[in-house]
Amino acid sequence: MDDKVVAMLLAGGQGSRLKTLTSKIAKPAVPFGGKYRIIDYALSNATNSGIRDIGILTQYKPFLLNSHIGIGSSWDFDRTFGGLKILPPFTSEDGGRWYTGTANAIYENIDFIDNLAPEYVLILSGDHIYKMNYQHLLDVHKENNANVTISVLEVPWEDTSRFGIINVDRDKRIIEFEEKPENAKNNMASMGIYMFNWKDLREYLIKDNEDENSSNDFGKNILPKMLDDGKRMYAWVFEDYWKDVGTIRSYWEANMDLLDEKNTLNLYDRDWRIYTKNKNLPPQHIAKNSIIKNSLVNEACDVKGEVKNSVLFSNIVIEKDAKINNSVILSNCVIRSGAEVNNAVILEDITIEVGSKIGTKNDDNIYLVSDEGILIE
Amino acid sequence: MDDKVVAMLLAGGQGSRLKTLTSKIAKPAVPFGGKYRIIDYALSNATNSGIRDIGILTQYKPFLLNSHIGIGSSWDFDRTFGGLKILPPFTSEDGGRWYTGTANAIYENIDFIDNLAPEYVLILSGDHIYKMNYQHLLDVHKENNANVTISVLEVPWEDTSRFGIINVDRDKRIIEFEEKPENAKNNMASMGIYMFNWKDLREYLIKDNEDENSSNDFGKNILPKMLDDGKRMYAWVFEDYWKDVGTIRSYWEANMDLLDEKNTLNLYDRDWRIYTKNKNLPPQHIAKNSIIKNSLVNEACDVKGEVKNSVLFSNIVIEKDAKINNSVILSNCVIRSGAEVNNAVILEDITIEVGSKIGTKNDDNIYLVSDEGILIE
Amino acid sequence: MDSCLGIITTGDIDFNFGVLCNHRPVYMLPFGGRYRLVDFAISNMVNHNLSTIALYTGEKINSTMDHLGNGEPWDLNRRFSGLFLFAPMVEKDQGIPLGDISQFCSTEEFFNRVKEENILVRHPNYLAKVNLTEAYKYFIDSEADITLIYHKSKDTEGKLVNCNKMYLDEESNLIDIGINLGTEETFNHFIRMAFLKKDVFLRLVKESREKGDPKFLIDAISQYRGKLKINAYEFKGHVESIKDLKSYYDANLNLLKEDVSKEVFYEGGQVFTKTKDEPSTYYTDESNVENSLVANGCIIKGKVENSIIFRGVKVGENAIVKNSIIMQKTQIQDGAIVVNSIIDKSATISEKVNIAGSSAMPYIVERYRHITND
Amino acid sequence: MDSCLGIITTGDIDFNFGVLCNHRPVYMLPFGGRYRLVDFAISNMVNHNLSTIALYTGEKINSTMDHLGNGEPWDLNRRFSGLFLFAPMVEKDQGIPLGDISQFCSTEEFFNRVKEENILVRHPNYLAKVNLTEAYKYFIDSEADITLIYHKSKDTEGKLVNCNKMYLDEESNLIDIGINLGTEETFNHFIRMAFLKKDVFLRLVKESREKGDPKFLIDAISQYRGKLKINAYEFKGHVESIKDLKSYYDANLNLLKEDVSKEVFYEGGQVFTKTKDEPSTYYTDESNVENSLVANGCIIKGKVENSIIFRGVKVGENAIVKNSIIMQKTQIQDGAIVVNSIIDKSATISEKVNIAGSSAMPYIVERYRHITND
Repeated sequence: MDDKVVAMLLAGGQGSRLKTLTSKIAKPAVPFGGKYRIIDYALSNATNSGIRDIGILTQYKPFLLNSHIGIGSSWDFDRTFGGLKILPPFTSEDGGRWYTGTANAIYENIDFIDNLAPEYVLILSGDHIYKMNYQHLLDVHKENNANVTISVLEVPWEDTSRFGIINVDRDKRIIEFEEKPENAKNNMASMGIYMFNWKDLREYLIKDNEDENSSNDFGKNILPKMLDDGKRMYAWVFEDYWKDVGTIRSYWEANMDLLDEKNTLNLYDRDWRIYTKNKNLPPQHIAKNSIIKNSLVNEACDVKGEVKNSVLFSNIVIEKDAKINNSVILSNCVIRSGAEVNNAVILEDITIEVGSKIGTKNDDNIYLVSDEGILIE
Repeated sequence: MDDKVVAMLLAGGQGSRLKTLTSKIAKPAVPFGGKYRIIDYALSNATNSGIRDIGILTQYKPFLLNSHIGIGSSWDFDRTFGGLKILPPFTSEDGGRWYTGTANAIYENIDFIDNLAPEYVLILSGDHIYKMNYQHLLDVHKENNANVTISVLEVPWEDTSRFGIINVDRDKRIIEFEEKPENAKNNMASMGIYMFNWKDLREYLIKDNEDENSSNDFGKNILPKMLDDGKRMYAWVFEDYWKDVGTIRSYWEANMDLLDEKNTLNLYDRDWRIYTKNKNLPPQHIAKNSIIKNSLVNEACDVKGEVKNSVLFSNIVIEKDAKINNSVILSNCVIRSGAEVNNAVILEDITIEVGSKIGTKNDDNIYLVSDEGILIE
Repeated sequence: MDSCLGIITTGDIDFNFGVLCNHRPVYMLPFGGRYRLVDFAISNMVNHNLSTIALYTGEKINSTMDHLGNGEPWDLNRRFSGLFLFAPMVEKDQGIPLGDISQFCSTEEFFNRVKEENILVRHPNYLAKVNLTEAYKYFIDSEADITLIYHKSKDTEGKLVNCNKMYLDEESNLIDIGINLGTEETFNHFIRMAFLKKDVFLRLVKESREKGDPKFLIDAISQYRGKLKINAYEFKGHVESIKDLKSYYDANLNLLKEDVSKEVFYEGGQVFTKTKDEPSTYYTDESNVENSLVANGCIIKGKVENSIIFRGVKVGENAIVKNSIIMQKTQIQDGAIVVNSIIDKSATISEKVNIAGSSAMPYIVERYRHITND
Repeated sequence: MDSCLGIITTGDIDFNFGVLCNHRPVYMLPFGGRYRLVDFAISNMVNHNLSTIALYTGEKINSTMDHLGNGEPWDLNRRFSGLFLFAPMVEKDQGIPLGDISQFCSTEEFFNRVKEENILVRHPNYLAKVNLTEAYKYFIDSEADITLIYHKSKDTEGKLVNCNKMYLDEESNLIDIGINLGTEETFNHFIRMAFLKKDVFLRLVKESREKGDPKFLIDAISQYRGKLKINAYEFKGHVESIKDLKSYYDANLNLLKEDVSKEVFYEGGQVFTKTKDEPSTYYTDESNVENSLVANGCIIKGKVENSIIFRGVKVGENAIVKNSIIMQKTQIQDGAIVVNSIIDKSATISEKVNIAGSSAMPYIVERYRHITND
C-alpha cells in the first residue's frame, strides 16, 4: 500500500453462543476449515493486502491466541520495524483499565498508533471468515475523499434485525444507521470493517472518551456521532463469501461450505493464501480399504475407515469400520472401530469409543461433542 | 542447562523514587550504562545461563518495555518453541484481574508455566544491575536437594533495615526471615532471585491465592509460609557487583561505577555479554581539538567539546567549548557551545542551551534534568 | 548434549541419481511427501538438543540456501549458535578438492571458535533416527576417542554390497572396518555416523591433510584404529542407505509400512522442514485412495495406490497413480496413468498419457517437464 | 516502489585489492567503522521500500552467508519476498563463466516468479545514496525502457580514468557510452546503477546469452542504444567508485569530512548492518583522539588521529594511530605506531612496532597477522 495504513484487529470477543467451543479460548482462536483458526482470515487478508503494521487487541483468555500468533511470523509480520504487536490492557499512574468497548480499546492505544504515524487506520474484527483485499477499501475511501468508509454486505432480509443496517444515497454515501432494526429499510449490513482517516478517528476517540454516557462502541457511538456531524461516510459493498460463525450451526455450515467446489472462499488460490501457525506434521496416511469422499483431510491423519462429506483437522485416527458423515472433527481425536458419527462437531482430543453412535444420517440436529458431553442444537 | 528451568521476570515495577526517569516508563525500561536498559541485565543473564524459556510479567506502562523487548531476538529468545513471552494481565469469565502482588502475578500464569512443564522455576526481577550465572544457583539448589534457594548478598549493616534479611545456619539453610528489621541479626539480604521446584511453588501459589489475608507477595507470604512448613530453603551468597538503582543518586553512582576499570561489572567481557536492542547507528565522531577523558561514549555521538568522567548515550552532540563533567547524558541530547554540565543526569531529547551551567565541579548534589526542569537530589 | 557439535558432511554421489540431481545435491532430494533428505538428519540432531550444526554443502548451493536459509524451521535461527552452511572452498586452478578432509581444514577457524568439545559427524543420505542422547552418553561414559554407530543389517538381496562393514571385539571396540561384499547375511553395518572428541577430529583432519591422504574422514578414522580408542554403538531401529535411484525409491515406499512410518515420523521427535502454507487435501466423491501417504494441498480426483504424494499435487479424474512418487505441485491430468515412476516437481503428465517403469528401476520424469502423447 | 526488484551484481575485480580480498569478495570489504560495502547498497534500496532484493554473490561465499544470512538487519527476513542470494553457477568442465549475463540466465526462473515488473540493477562497489524513489518516478514517468543513473563528476587528478562516460542529448536520452580517458575535467559518470523494465532486462539477457556476447549487462545495454528508449537520471550527491586499494582507502578517509559523513550515514535513511552487541567505547584519562570515526566496543588508551576505528579495537598506552583504517578486533599494543595503514581484522601490532605506508599507497596488514619487531 502506498499510503500508510495501520490495522487494529479486535480479538477480544468471548463468543459465548459457541458454547464449549469457546470455553477455554476467545472466538478468534476457534479452529476452522481443517487447519486454521478464525483469526487467520483477517490476519492473512491484512498480509495479502500489503499492510505492514497491525495491532491485535486482546482481553479475553488470550493464552492460546497469543501462542497461536506468536511473533506473527506465519503472516510475515515479524518485522524489525513495525509489524505485529499484541495489545492487552495495561495500567498507568491512574491504575488499570480494562477495555470497555470496541472504541475504548482503540482509544487506550492511541500512543501505539501515533508512534506509527499512519494516514489511515483500518478497524478489523477477528471473528469473521472472508477474503478481502483491504486495498480496494482504501482506494474507494480515497476516491470519495471520505472520513470513514465502511465495508457492508447484503444479508437476507429476515436477518436484518441481527445486524447494524446502513442506508446510503445513490453515491453510496451513508445517510443513516439502524442498529438491529425490526423493520429495516435496507438489507445492507455493516461488516465491522472501517477505514478511518487517523486524524478524524483520533479526534472522535478522545471526544467519546470524555462522554460519560457513551458505551465506547464504534457502532453505537463513534459512527452515529460522526454522521450527526456531517462527516463524509461511505459504504463499500463486499460481494464475496462472508460468514460470522456466531452459533454452532453456522460454524458447522461454514465448514461444510468448504466442501462445495464452487465456494468462492477457495482455499487453493495461491494468490490469496490463508496462513496459519504451522505444526510441521507428517503427511496423512490413507490405508488399504479405506473410503474418503468429498472431504478435507489435514496432516498426520490416519484413515482406515470411511469418511464422507467431512472436514478432518490434524492428527486424527479413523479406525477400521468407523464411519464419519457430514462432520467436523478437530485435531487429535480418535474414532474407534465401528463408531458412527453424523452431523457432529467434535472438539479436540476426544475419543469416540468402539461402536458408539452420534446422530443419524438424515436428522437435522448438529451435535457438539466435548469432554463435557454432547450438546444438541 | 540440563534440567528444564523456566524464568519468570517481574517487570511491572513503577520505581517512583526515580522521579522523572520513570514518569513515562517502568523501572526495568530505564536506560543505563551508555546503551542498555536495566532489564537487559536480567535478560542477558538468563540467555548466558542457557535458559531457553522466559515469561516477562508486565503491568505498568508497558509500551516502551514491549517495544524494547519485541520478540526477544536481541537476547536470542525468538524461538519457534518456547522462548520469550510477555505476560500482561488478562480477563476470563470471572472478569479481569490485575496482578495484586509478585506471587499473584505468577499464580495467574500457572497455565503458561504448566505448558512448558519445567522442573524448576526461577523468579527474577527486572530492576537490578548485576551479572549472574543462574546455573550456579541451580547447581547449589540441586546439591542441597532444596525446595527453594534464594540468592543473597552482603549489604552494609546500616542498610539492613531497607532489605529482607535472611538468617541461615552453618549449612546456609535458612532459619529465619526478617523483613526490613530495625536491628538485623545478619547483613545477608535477599536479592529477590528465587529458584523453586515448580511442584512446590505451584502448590504454595494455589494455597496463597485461597488465603484472603495474603498480600500475594513472595517475601511477605510465600517464603515465610514455606519456612513455617519446614521446607528445605537455602541461601546462596552472591559476591559480585550488584546494584538496585532505587534513587537518582544510586542511579548516577551505578553509571559512574562503570568508569572504574576495576569494576567487576566488566562490560567488555566477551564471555558474558550484555545484549540490548540494537539501534544500528553510525560510529561516533570525535572532532579536532576535542577532549575525552575517562568516559564511555556510544554510537552516533559527535564530540567537539570536552567530556570528562561521563557516560554518553547515543546520538548526542557536544558542541565546541561545551564542558561535561561527572555526568550521565541520555540519548539525543544536544549540549550547546559554552555550556557546562556537572554531576548531572540529563534525560533524553534535552538541549542545554548556549552558555548555561548546571552544577559546579565540586558540589555534592546530583542534578536530574528533564523537560520538566531540574530536580536537585 | 550441550557440548556436542553436529556436522553434516556430504558425499560425492550426485551422479548416481540421474536427472533428479541435475540441480540439487543428494541431501536435497525430496523424501516422504514433504521433506528433503537432510531434514531427517538435522531434525534428529535438534531433537537431541544439539544447538550448533554445520552443513558442508554440495556445489549446487542455491537450493540449499533456499531450503535451509537461516534454519528457522529447526529453531536454528539463533544469534550465537544455530545453523552454519559451508560451501565448498575452491582451490586456485584446481577446482574443488576431493573429499571432506580439505573442507574441514578450510573451516578450521570455525572449529576453534565454537565452545563444543565433541563432534557428531553424519552423512545425510543415511536415514537412521538414532537416540543420540543415549549414544552420546555411551561415547562419554566409555571415554572413547571415537564412537562409530552401526546397525546389525541383514541383507539377503545384496542391496548393501559396498557398504562399510565393521569387525568388533566383545567389548565393542573396533578391530577393523572394510567393505561389505555380501559374504555374510548379517553384518555390522557402519551407518556413517560417529562421535569424535574435537581435538581428535582436528588431529585426524590436519594430519591427513598434511599427508595428502586419505581424503575422507571415514578413511582417516579407519587408519587410526589401534592408535586411538575407537568403539561402536549399536542402533537397532530402521536404516535406509540411499545411494542410488533404486534405494531412494525403495526407501520412500518403505514409509507405507506402518511400523516404519511410526518410527520415522512420530517416535523420538518430530521431523521439521520448511513449511509451505498449503490447505488440507481435498478428496472428491470420485477419488479412490489406498495405502498412500498424501501431503497437504493436494486435490485428488482419481485413483492413488501405494504411492507417496507430495504437497500441492493434483490427480485428475480417472487418473491412476500406482507405486509412484509424485513430487511437489506436479499435475497428473485426467485419465493419465502413472505406474512405478518418480515424477519430479512441477511436472505435468497430460491427459491420457501412460507412463510406467519397472519396480526394479522406476521411470523418472525431470522437474518442470511436460509429458504429452505427441 | 512496490513493483521494483533490486539486483546487486558483482564485478570480477577482487584481484585489485591484494590480501584484503583473499577471503572475501569486494562487496564484503569493511567500510566506515562498522559496515561492509554491500550494506550501503542494500540499505539504500530498503530505505526506498524495495522489498525483494537479489544478490549475485562472489565465489568466496562463506563470508557473504555469514554476514547477510537471512537478511534480518535489513528487515529482509521475509516469508514471501526479502533477500535472495545466488551463488555463481558452475558450468560443467568450464568453471564459472565470465560476466553477469550467464548468472542472470541461470536464475531465469526467479525472474519469472517474482511479481515485480521493473528492475533496479546496481554494483555494490559504487557508493551513492541515490533518492531511488525520485529516480524511479523519473524512470516511470519518462516511459523509458532503461534509465541509467549518472553523476557529473569532476576529476582533475585522473582518479576516474577508465570509468564509464556517457553522452546525452538535451532531453537526457543516451547517445553513447564509453570509457573516460580524462580528456574533459567534468564528465557524465555512469555509476553502474540502472532501472530496467523486467521484460527488457530479460530480452537483453537472453539475446546476449544466445549470441555469446556481450558477457556483461552493462555492455549489452550499450549495444541496445538506439533500439530502446534509454535515458539518464542525474544523481547530485557524493559518489565513491571503489575499484582498487587506493580508492578504497580514500573513500574511508573521506568519511571524516562532516558533509560526507552526514550524507552517507544520516540523510535519506539509516545504513543497516549485522549488529555485534559491543558496549560503548571507553576512553581513558591518557587517550587523545582527534578527527576520527570510532565504532563501539573499543578501548582507547593512546593517540588516534584522522583514522577509522572499527568495532572492538584496542589502542594501547602511548600507541599512535594516524591516517589509518583499523578493522574489527585488531589490537594496537602499547607504544606501537601505525601510520597510513590498513590493518585487517583480528590482527595484532605488537608493542613498539612501527609501521607506515605512504598516503599514495597505504601499508596493508592481512587479517589474523601478528606483527612483531623480530
